[in-house]
Amino acid sequence: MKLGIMVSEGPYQHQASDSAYNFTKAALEKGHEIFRVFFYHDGVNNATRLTVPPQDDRNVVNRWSELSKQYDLDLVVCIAAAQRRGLLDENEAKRNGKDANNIAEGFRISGLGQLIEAGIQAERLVVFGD
Amino acid sequence: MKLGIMVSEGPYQHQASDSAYNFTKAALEKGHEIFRVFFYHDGVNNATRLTVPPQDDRNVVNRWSELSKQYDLDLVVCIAAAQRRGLLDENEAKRNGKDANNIAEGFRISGLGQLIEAGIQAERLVVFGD
Amino acid sequence: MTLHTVNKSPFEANSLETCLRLARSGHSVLLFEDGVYAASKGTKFEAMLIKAMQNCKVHVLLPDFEARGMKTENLIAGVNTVDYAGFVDLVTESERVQSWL
Amino acid sequence: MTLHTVNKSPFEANSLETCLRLARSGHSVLLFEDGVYAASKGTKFEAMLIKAMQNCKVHVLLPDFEARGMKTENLIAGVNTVDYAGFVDLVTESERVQSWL
Amino acid sequence: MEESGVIKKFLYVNRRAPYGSIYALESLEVVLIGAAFEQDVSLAFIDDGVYQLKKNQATDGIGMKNFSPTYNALGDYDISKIYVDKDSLEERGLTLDDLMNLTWEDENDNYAKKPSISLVNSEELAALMEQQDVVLSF
Amino acid sequence: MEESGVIKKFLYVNRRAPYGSIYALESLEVVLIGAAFEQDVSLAFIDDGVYQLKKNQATDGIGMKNFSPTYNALGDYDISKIYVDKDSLEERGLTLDDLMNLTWEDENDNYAKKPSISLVNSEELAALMEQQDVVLSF
Repeated sequence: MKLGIMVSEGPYQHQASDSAYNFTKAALEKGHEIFRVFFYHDGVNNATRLTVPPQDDRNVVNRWSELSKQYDLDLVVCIAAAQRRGLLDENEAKRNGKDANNIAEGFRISGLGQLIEAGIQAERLVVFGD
Repeated sequence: MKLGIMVSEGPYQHQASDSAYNFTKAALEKGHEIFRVFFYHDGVNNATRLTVPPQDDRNVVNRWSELSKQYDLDLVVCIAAAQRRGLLDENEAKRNGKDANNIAEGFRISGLGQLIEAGIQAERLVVFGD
Repeated sequence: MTLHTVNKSPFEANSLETCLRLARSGHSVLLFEDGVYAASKGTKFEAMLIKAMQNCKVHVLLPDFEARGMKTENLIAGVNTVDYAGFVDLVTESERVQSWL
Repeated sequence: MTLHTVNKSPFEANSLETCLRLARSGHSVLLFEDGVYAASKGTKFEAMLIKAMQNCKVHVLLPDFEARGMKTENLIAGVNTVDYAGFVDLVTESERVQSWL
Repeated sequence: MEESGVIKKFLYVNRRAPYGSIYALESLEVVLIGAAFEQDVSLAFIDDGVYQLKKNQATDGIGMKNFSPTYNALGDYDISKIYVDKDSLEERGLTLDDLMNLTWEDENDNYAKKPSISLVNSEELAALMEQQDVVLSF
Repeated sequence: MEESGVIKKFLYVNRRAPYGSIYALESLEVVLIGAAFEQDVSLAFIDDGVYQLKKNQATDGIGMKNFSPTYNALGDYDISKIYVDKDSLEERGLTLDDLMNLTWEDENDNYAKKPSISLVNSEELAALMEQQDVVLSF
């Protein structure tokens, strides 16, 4: 079945991103298709490549990047939410006159329409948040 | 009177940072001393210079930077919380092999001891969070 | 059939209460994250959950329950346990998922 | 004297309830952010707040109350209003501040 | 406008107060963007979510943008199905008169202005939810 | 160890369950760092905070680090005043036996192991809070 996922909280502060990851991985391993994972609200903070979690803890960001690579997963970060919170890719940094960007591999920045499209295209949409 | 402030949530998602800012500004305008503002948990996200909030909204990060400049305010970001969440200064980026940093003007990264010190040195400590 | 997911402790937030008010007979409720506490025996919400189970099927995400120091013997009788794969099955078997954040 | 601050709606979270259970006679309670809803007339928590006011002084941060569409006429009688400067005064006049997050 | 060929029933569920957190505002942003997709959209306001529709919001004192006027624009986006949970409203000591007067223009009735908000009881709300294809929670 | 000359009474108030959010873990990190400052430290566990001390936490299934063993180390940091709200514990159907057996060694009593956890009622907890100089809430 074709599933869509929305993640509304950032890494570490709340379990939402962990739950979404564990759910997504289980769905993929069962052979389901994940149409898209959409990161909204503080969820956009899952997409920063600048995290340095403690050695003995999970790396939330890398886990998403690796899952994306393994399954060709579409990880979309909401542009409006990302701008508010300081999550930029190279283009966005340039466009907004910022001297750095921080997006991690496997994530792309796009509009809210991508969430609606996920709602339309996926057979089920699951929201993970606080 | 000498006050200490702790901010536990990031910009925009919760009102905590707004409340802390309005409180801190009011205290300074009344002539009180702010010993330190300590950013912990997701509060570290207040210190990113990469935010691009909508034109018609407040700029949470810049407001803190400007208040810091105006009143020589000590804005301290917890290093452990910052590493988990991807908030780095130039030194931290180098030390951790990261190719970018994102800290805003007026903030500095330091240890949790700075929070305890604020508790000891300040006559009142006020926590703003979710 | 709707799958309702609840991730908040019933002690901390009103999500479970509203969920149970608006869930219809035959629906499923999955308790996960801090929501799993509602599935444990002896809490002040036990009666509320048992009453809800007359109409709804209640599931608990066992990994979250165990993380919080509880075992299947601490579960209210009749609560079904699932792992993440079982969570996925609940989603695909339902017509829609409603998250009570 | 302790200043207790509550920033959560009493409908959503249990912070106010626990705060009032543990606040002592003569303490102050400041409602701000979503906590201000507890200060408005006619809610199901009105009686709880009125009872608390027999022992504690209750304040509301007016800017937060007004942001949420309410005016002083919507306040439960006896609730004091403060602005941010008044919030600062409450802090400096108290011996300690306890935030009920 | 985007063409997709599919029309699904979308329900946006709002259960948080405004300003204390950003969910109300960012939910509204999704609704407005989503309107271009011409889906069958409903909004539900439950628990503290009903406070989002409160009249007379005035945010000057907190330095945040008052986004409540945007709810008035929903009618222009053909979003006319706004359901408010009656129980939640009553627990809060509020009535329909305390909420903004949201309307839409019925093009099949000479563009008459009609109220967008319907008060619903638990049973009606539960029935409404069960008709949805997609439920987005904020 | 840092020298400051001042000894203040610090109370750490924990009201959240572990794992669902990071507050429990990051609160513990402050307590451990703070121990070096030789202040007069107490910990209070109220509401869902009592769940932080639950025995038998096993996090393999959720892929998160089980940090509950760290509470056992508190005694080694001379943190021996751990107050658990009795009402909160009872509402959750728990007793002292469900919590980890946290101890400290009393150097004035031949290093005898003594329990760190005290069950307190509302009145005792309120009195304790009123003795504090600094209250940190998580």
